[in-house]
Amino acid sequence: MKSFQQARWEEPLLWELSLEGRSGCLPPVDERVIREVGSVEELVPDKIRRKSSLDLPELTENMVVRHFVRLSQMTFCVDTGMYPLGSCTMKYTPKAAEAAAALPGFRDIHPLQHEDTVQGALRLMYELQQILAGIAGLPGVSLQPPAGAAGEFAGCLIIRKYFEERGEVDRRTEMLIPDSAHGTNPASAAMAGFEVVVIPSGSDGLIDLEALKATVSERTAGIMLTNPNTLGLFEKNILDITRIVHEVGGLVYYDGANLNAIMGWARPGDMGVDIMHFNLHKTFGAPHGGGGPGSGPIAVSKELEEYLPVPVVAYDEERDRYYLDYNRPKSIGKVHGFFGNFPVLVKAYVYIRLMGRGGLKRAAAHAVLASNYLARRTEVLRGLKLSHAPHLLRKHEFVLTATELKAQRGVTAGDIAKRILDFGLHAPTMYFPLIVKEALMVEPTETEPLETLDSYAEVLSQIVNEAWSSPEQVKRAPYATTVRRVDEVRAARPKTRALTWRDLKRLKEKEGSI
Amino acid sequence: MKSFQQARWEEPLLWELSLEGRSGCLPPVDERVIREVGSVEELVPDKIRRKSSLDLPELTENMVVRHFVRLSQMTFCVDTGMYPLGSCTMKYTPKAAEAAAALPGFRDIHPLQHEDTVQGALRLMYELQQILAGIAGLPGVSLQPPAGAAGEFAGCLIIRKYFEERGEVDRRTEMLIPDSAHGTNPASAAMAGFEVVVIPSGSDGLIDLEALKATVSERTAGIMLTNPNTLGLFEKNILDITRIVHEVGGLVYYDGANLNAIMGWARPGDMGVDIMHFNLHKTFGAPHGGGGPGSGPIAVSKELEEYLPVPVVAYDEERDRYYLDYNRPKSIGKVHGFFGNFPVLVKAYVYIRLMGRGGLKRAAAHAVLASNYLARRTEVLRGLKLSHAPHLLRKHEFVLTATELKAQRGVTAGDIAKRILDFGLHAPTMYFPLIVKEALMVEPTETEPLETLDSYAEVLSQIVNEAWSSPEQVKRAPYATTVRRVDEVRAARPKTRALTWRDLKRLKEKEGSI
Amino acid sequence: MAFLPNIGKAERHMLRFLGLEKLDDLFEDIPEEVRQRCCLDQVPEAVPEVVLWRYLNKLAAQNRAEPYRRFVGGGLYAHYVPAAVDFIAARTEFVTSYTPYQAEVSQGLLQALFEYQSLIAELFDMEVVNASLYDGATAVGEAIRMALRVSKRKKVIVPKLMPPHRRRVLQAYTTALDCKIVEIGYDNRGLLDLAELEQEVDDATAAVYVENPTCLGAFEEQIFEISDIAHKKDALLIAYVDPISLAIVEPPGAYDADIAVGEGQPLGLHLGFGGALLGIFACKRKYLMKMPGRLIGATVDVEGRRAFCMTLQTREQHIRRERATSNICTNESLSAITAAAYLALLGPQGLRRVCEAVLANTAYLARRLNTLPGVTAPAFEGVCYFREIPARFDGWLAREIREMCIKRGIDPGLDLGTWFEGFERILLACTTEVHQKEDLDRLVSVLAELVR
Amino acid sequence: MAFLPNIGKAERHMLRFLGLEKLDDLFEDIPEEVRQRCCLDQVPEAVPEVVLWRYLNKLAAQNRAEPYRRFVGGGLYAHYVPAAVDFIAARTEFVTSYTPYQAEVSQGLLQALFEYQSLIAELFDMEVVNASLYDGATAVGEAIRMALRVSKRKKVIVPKLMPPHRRRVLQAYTTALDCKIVEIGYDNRGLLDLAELEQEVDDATAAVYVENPTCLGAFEEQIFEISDIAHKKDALLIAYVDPISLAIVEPPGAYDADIAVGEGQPLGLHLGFGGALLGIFACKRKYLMKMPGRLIGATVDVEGRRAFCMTLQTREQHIRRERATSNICTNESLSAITAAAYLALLGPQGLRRVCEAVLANTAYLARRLNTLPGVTAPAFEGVCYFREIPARFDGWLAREIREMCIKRGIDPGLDLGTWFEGFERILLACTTEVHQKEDLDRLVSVLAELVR
Ligand SMILES: Cc1ncc(COP(=O)(O)O)c(C=O)c1O
Ligand SMILES: Cc1ncc(COP(=O)(O)O)c(C=O)c1O
Repeated sequence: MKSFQQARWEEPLLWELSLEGRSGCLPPVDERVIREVGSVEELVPDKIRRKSSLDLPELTENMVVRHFVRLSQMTFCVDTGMYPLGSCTMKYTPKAAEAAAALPGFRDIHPLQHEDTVQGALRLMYELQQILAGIAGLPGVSLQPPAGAAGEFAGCLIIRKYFEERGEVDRRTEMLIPDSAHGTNPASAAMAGFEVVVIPSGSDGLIDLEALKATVSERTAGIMLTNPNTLGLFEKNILDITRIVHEVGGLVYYDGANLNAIMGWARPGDMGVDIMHFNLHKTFGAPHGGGGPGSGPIAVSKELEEYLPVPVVAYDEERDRYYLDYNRPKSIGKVHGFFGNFPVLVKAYVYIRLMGRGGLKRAAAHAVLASNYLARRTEVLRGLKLSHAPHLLRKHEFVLTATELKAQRGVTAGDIAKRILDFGLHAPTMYFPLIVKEALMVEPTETEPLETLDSYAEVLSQIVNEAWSSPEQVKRAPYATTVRRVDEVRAARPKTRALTWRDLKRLKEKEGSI
Repeated sequence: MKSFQQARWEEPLLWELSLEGRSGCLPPVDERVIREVGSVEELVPDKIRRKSSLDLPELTENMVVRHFVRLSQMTFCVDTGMYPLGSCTMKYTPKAAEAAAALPGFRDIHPLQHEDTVQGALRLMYELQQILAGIAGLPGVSLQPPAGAAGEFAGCLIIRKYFEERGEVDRRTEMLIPDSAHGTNPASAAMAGFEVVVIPSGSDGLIDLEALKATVSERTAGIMLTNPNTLGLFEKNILDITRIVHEVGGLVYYDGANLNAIMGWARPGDMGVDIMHFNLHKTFGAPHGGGGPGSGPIAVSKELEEYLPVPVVAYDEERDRYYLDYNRPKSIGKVHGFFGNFPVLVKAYVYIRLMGRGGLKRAAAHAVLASNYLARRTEVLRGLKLSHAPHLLRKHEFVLTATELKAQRGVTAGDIAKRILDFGLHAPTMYFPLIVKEALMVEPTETEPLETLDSYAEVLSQIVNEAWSSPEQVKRAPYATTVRRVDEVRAARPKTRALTWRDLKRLKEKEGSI
Repeated sequence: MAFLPNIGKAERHMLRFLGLEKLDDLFEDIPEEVRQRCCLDQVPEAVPEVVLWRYLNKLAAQNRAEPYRRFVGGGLYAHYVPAAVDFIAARTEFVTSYTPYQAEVSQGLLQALFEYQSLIAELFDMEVVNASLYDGATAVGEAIRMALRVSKRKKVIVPKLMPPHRRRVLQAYTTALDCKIVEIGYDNRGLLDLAELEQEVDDATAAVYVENPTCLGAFEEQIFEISDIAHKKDALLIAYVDPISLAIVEPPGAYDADIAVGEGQPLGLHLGFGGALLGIFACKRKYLMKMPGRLIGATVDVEGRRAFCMTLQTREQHIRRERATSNICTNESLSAITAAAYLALLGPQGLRRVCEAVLANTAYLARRLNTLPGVTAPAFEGVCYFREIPARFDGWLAREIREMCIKRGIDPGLDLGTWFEGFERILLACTTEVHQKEDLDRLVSVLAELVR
Repeated sequence: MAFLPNIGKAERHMLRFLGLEKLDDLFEDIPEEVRQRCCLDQVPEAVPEVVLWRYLNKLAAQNRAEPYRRFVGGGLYAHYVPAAVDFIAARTEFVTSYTPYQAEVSQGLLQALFEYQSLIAELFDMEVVNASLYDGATAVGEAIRMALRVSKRKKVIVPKLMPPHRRRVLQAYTTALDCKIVEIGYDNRGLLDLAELEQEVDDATAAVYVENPTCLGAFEEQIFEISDIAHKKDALLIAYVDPISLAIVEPPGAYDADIAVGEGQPLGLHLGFGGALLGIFACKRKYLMKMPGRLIGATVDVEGRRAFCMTLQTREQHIRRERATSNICTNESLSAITAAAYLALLGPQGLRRVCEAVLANTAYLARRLNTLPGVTAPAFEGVCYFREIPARFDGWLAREIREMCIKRGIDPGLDLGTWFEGFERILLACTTEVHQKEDLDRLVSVLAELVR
């Protein structure tokens, strides 16, 4: 086992580094202009001029840079180690994608500048629309949603609009969502005004067809599902599922978060899906940015195309010119102030072009291969087991349950996760999907080398041994991280809660420093 | 005292990560071209085609990136903490300088492409020549030397040439060098064919005028000195020194490594210096790159200008055109294949323009201020003292000696240096200059905030206390670093020496892994 | 296959381990007919990086990216991004990590986000700030949804002068809600018509939403009065503000805003063709549990060291699901860190200098434009403009002016006719500190040639 | 004062602590007259970053940086630098650290340099490699100095066809030595004249220095014979080789070179107007103690963990001073790390592919050029060219051709008349894998128009 230790700098907060008079950047003020127009005091009416002091920290460039470099070293990331966070597809981002997004010609253009002056950007977007349509097997694409959840929301609004146009909106109130679904699915459906109806999974982890049949009705607006589902299992009855929903007049929404498992091998459009979103920051190698920006383009069937958010990037063949098509009277409007997270689009575009058709397909296969390999290597560990249908192939991810360890030794999935951190590896997603107790959801992705998968398995094996022989060792983990186990309760308790430097100062005055 | 721990990844060597068939980048080969011209086998005669296998590691991009990111986190740098390496001026580099050097217009131009197509680059170099001339107080500048030592060598060749032109080269064989000088000075002089004559320092750490007078003669080619010297003391008799050397017909070379102490306050040219080099990577904020690239431009008096290396960047006012002047028949030739480390020139240029005249002067003052502040705060620590003339002001650096600690407790300067590492700070330069026993040479630079200087002093104070009370604690340091104290003897011993992966493999086979 | 380490030997090993023969065997659970139909013809074959790079550069070169001859604002602004900010935003540890679910290995990210929340709290003078929403427009949508939730009322008041790109997002965010959005007109200064507002605000009013500066660039000088009008009826005041401007004008906290939102892009983010923005969301502490988005809190670890973690997650979708305060999951963390780096770098002095430069440039541009024959700038008078100046052209449509300028290599600003009926003659020009006097003079002289 | 944290309060505090009043007091040890004379008029006043950035972009835009219409080589080559290499080379930990004097906190840097040494050892098939010299030219200088030292002889043999920019460095490096440099001519293939060589190599010969490929781009096919000739007289063989080419041609170790040097720039370094190059220096183990430059060795720490450190420093100037093997101190570490990253990224397959592409492009360009009326390409026949092709123009001077091409936006290569007398009609064109067939065709068609 390799000895790992994360960096620890005990870095103060910005204000604790501040000293009056410092500044890291003083933009120029043109005296010639000031002379002509007057000073701030003359220009801004007293009434609205800021009275309170502006307590921002005062630092020089060197101090700011050092501060953030130190913070960065205390942040685990894909570029430092395996990050098998289930459902998140933490794959490697090509550095060419980063470089491309930083080209001034992409980075420094304004979304409202004249269309003639952004033809290259529009072309890239247009090409990406075409490519995504091809991968989805659905013809209409909007790149606008800035994340998966935003794609879901846009999708739900489209479903709503579709029924509105049919005069059925007041009747089609129910959105069916499997119990294994990601939380954004019900949340998005609710935001779009639907009532969430939960579809239970069968013991095999798949949607229970009978339950589904019993639930669909003329109130059904649609179903939201991801496939493979969050257990990593492919809904083999997908054609039945989509047929059942379609038969009652509902639409099928596909949560593309798990597309990495099947891209190039199966297209949602071919499964009967009417509308879907992509997570470019998962499937298409755009980085996750510590939580974002992401990008959640949607693809829809021909029938739903007219409802897409405005603008859509279009191409005028005659004039060989790309343009933003706002002239879409049935559009649901907008789900982002502009055209979505363009730099993420650039990154995904680069990723796709570098991988190519064959590469994407191979990537999906390798994601599935890695997942099954690691599943088989770890399900055998004493006290862990695969959550559902252990005989089935997994797709890109799998879920272990640690119920036995919990019952026998009091070691929870959370404890195991924390202990994993001690080995320079990131933990799996914990406690999701909600239908699995003591869940550890592992998604290795195709970019992890076999050797790392092996060491992950070995680490897990060691931890399980520890859990049986000296459970406290696991329960007190982690040890080798920047800080040791963090007190989340204290963070949430009203009395000790501190969400800003101001809060923290107040608390410090009250009860001494933290 | 802040708790610090450096990252530790136990990162394998590249070969230990390799697996057959992997590649991180496969450039294209145009089949159309191959079809026309034939394959490698057809193009390269068998006789010279490589026969031995090429045992480079096989990795993917993600693996390579992760490897080097991990290595980077195990590397202390200015952007992570105070780095008061005496004589090295480890100041902060403006990020704008890095960004400027990465502009494709600077980064991707070829030194031999047509002059008409590099006017911007030539202009920048020309401006920098002018600026450096101004700072030196010497009119002729060559930007060519790729480091300080290369500047020294070029300078010595110029001195040689100067005497050659006067027919004195066979007689002027001696280069006078103070005993406190940096090792590059004698080495460069020797490379240029001079015999090194050491000038002893007086008890006040300054050049002993009497000794100097006794040494100069008609054999004296010149003197090489830095001022302030490596003890951080200004040679207050500098005008006498230069006069004495000039009187016997010798030239004065100024090692600009310590220019950060006086820039804007005094110019070498005004001290009687005939020729000097700059260390752009020290004084002018260019980064040190883990050991280089640096840049060591030289400046010379009017008299020596014709000997400068070729080409010099010149400006044709009439045609408003910059050009490379190779037409300099008395030039010493070249000390670099092209024009020196251009990207470093760009960085230094940016630094100088951002700081401006006033900023440079203030920077020097603050470097001196920080040095004296820290000197005064640490010389009082029991067992440490200032090396020479404790009553004198220091300039940008100062040298402590730990002889007492060594004598009393066996704790050496090296031990203290190692222990400093445990606090997230870099050690001073150790055992230099050679004239100070148990030397710790501290150069805080102007870019360290007062708060950091204070904590440096506190850390040193704690260490000194430890040294007295529990010397082993210090002698076994460091503890919080990626690895603990490294066995340098083993590295050097022929039997255990491993300078390459091949060596290491051989050793491993012999005696088990390291 | 630069990103697939398990080709060849490793692939074979793993397949063998699983008792499989080929990669296809991994997909047997997909219905045959679905697999057969799958075709990737619309995806091009792989391109080597060197070739793709050239193509990307070609595309990039087809965009006009320099800000010096562009005077376009409309909610996003070309401020100078210091190199140190780009440097920090590019640290791969921030770029390639995800939501800090494991606090112990993500302290750096968490601290940076905590600092972001803290910096915005200072700048806005508000009690709590979340760790980012997608952008300013969706922040408005969330704010109004939250106000409706909090107040349990159904009417929302917004200015008629609200840019359509933001207004349409708001529309989408409220599509499914049983609420009424009432638009309030503007007075002859382009500010909110107070009389109309007084009339509309009633006991059913959930919130009054106001923009400051207005989308025409004017500071809303009546902001204190508006706040009073709203609060008199217990309606919430939602203020959409420009973060940069808060170095010189009163922050939302000063006029007792209940929720304050804004677009954080000006704080060190590149325009990015309108992407990777930063939805700022702040509110009063009393609404904490109702607010959307992620929150980072300070705490300690088991050894008593200061530490940070995500907190109050019970508001969020992964726990509360359909009853969550929002569906947001992936947010704009990297943008938040970038903004934190920008604010830390500039500090109060630097930020104030940006404001000074912007104010001065704006005033200067207005003056110069106003000297042109048939041009009135600002088109609405008597208020203080920040960055943007509406200029009315008597003899021309703004669209025509813009087209003619584009031909001369200059983008003079937005044609407000595309935003508001009746504004067809108004051009909205925009300037920041990146423009030097000469740039403004050039714009004016190009326009002078056109209108003379 | 973005980089000076101790202004204001801190400055006052420190001055007070030192009992001083003002900054000037810190410089009282400088003679009054020197201080008085100091004037910084030639240094401009500070410029804000936003303004300077604009100026820098203007300067950068005045340089033609795209490689597609440039066919210039001469020792540095525009290979494609993968983005991952740039990324690694920009890690600030590598950029802002210095020589790893404290091994314990510099393990990453040390390991990277050790890997560089190891990679070059494999590529060159040589026993020891130092951690970099300034560039290929100074590496030649050092190699020849070392050979003179090792052999205690005084004659050095070099090819007449050696680019002046390298030749002049060699000249400078040997200026002060009592040695004789003899130039050997070339045969009708442009390769070393073996007969002449045989004649010149004698018992006084310290070293035979040979370039492979030659500076005209041809592989030195007689390299084994040359090695024999040198070794027969116990002269050292010094080979200057192109690192990229070693994926397909015999490495210096194969022909028993005693010292092998080269320019490492093609290994992932940008051209940088010829800066931040990489002097590769390798030799036989028996010469270890005589070699210049820094060396990194593997070892263990007190706990037995693998560790790295600088070693055999007694050869270096900071210890051995005037008797050091070289004066080099600051070297090109970052370039070495960059090259290591490049080699690790491409691996044997990738590197071979680069070679294939280069070889093919070179051969293709030669063929096409040769079809032009009055053009002979290669100007010397019968050997294999790599990247560079000398093309002779019957009716034109190379200088004229180049000037005409420049006017058409293309830089066709070097005018060899500036290098060698009698080569005035020879243009040295250069291509790498960044050129696509269309680029080569364009060059040829531009030339075709000129010479027709
Ligand atoms: C299965 C699933 N669906 C939806 C989402 C939501 O995507 P985003 O975070 O981009 O909004 C996620 C992301 O975590 C997910 O894992
Ligand atoms: C005083 C002094 N002189 C000369 C040099 C040599 O400079 P460089 O390392 O750039 O060759 C140094 C650098 O370490 C130095 O400190």
